[in-house]
Amino acid sequence: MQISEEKVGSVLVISVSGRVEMFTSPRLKETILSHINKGEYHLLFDLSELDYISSPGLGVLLYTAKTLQDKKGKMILCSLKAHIHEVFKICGFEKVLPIYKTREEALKVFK
Amino acid sequence: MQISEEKVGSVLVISVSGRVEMFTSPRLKETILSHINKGEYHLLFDLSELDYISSPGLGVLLYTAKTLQDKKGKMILCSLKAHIHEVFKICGFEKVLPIYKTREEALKVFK
Amino acid sequence: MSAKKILTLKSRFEEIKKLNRFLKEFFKYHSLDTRNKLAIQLSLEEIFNNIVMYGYQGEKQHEIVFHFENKNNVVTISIEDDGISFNPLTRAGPEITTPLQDRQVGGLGIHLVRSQMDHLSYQRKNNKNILTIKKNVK
Amino acid sequence: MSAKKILTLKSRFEEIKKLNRFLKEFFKYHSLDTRNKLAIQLSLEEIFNNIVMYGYQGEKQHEIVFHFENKNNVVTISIEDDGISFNPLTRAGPEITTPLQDRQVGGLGIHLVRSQMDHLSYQRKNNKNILTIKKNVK
Ligand SMILES: Nc1ncnc2c1ncn2[C@@H]1O[C@H](COP(=O)(O)OP(=O)(O)O)[C@@H](O)[C@H]1O
Ligand SMILES: Nc1ncnc2c1ncn2[C@@H]1O[C@H](COP(=O)(O)OP(=O)(O)O)[C@@H](O)[C@H]1O
Repeated sequence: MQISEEKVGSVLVISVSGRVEMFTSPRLKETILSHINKGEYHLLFDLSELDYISSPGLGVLLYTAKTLQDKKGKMILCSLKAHIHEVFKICGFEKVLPIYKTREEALKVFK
Repeated sequence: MQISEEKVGSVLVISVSGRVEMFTSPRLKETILSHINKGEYHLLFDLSELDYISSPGLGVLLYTAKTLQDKKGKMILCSLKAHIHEVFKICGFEKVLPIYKTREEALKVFK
Repeated sequence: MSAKKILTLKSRFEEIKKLNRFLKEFFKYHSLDTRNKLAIQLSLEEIFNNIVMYGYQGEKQHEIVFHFENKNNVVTISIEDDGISFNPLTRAGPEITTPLQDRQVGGLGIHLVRSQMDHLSYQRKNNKNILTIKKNVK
Repeated sequence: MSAKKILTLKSRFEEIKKLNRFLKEFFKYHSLDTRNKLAIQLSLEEIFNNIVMYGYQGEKQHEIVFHFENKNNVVTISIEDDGISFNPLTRAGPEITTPLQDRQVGGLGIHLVRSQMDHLSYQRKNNKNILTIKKNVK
């Protein structure tokens, strides 16, 4: 798993690539929470390079979404590979997390 | 939490005293499982000196009961203080774990 | 007799020790009996551990504030945290009547709180969970 | 084409690495596509982690045995463990349609397995849980 961040206007774009599972998801959680604790409440997750995610990783995303909802922030996902999108659908994430095809479309939503 | 063991015929009597909570329950679990792994499938828990138990400790007892049921063993509790008995009732343990007033009565059941 | 006390803990499991020391004093001062002591202590431990585990998912620097009051033989405790929103009153209870074979290990914490307290209320206010529990100690 | 393989892991989370190495070979040999690979790998990870976590509650010296077979474009995997009895087929699914506010974090593992596999069966035999999962990989 690699994580990289980039600020685009008021939005923090977090790109997560590789594999998010039991051993890597704690680092993802810490990274995300440290941004939220610094006041970043507009998060866009660019998942174009995400190859694999299992339930600990899904838990981190759900927890992040809940935390940001509490803080009246916004969280959006974009650019999911088809097989990852499938997993998100199975978990009912589409109902609670907006998912966009491209980074451009997603960024517009924060405007 | 103190744990002490005593063999009475084919029965291993495990006396647990003091407080069983998040920090002490892992030690209780390890002790119990090491006995089961050595082939002790008839366990009597003497809880006459048990003052306090919270959900991690209740989890250990339930897990032990399940393990012994799988192995066709037997697990019985005895001599609970009234306020501890209350907690066990609330958790529905009476339905899955035989509870006896005295050690003598309980030992008879293994015969 | 009325008495108000406040206790603030960090979101770490070890802090339960401070809670226990505090309760020891509180119980002594108000001369509560064994049954009430156990009910209150157990409920607070379950609530606290859940907040640390699920509410903060291991984040250790948050604060959890307990307000204690004993008035007309009712102990009222409110617990405030800024973890993710969680209303324990809306949860379904665990399956406590299932046979052992099919019974899940765990899921007892909130049930223990609800069963042992005489009254619970919850609100989300200023980004905080505020859970108030009451125990009749007459 | 048919091929049978057996993999045995200890009941420790780290052993997942061996499973992943094994699967890499297996997937390559049978040239499965991305979708099927993910479905199988994810299901096995969820099942394995659950066995270690709940079935053995941290006991590390037990063995979990995986039997793999690929026959007529159906991958069949059976997973055997001697942890506490647990039949994942009888569990209610998680609440995946609840609003975010009330949604629980977690509880997705078994649901992921059931949704991604084409067939599941369970039996308890000789003190063992035997879970068999099938995936149509045509
Ligand atoms: N403070 C909290 N914040 C978020 N979720 C919580 C909180 N407390 C409890 N929960 C949720 O409620 C569930 C049930 O809690 P509990 O009854 O204590 O049993 P257990 O912790 O064994 O699951 C937990 O698994 C968790 O999903
Ligand atoms: N192998 C197992 N042995 C015993 N209990 C299990 C096993 N696998 C799963 N469980 C039970 O089923 C529940 C749901 O599992 P799962 O869907 O993976 O979600 P989660 O692990 O997040 O709770 C677990 O909380 C546990 O109580």
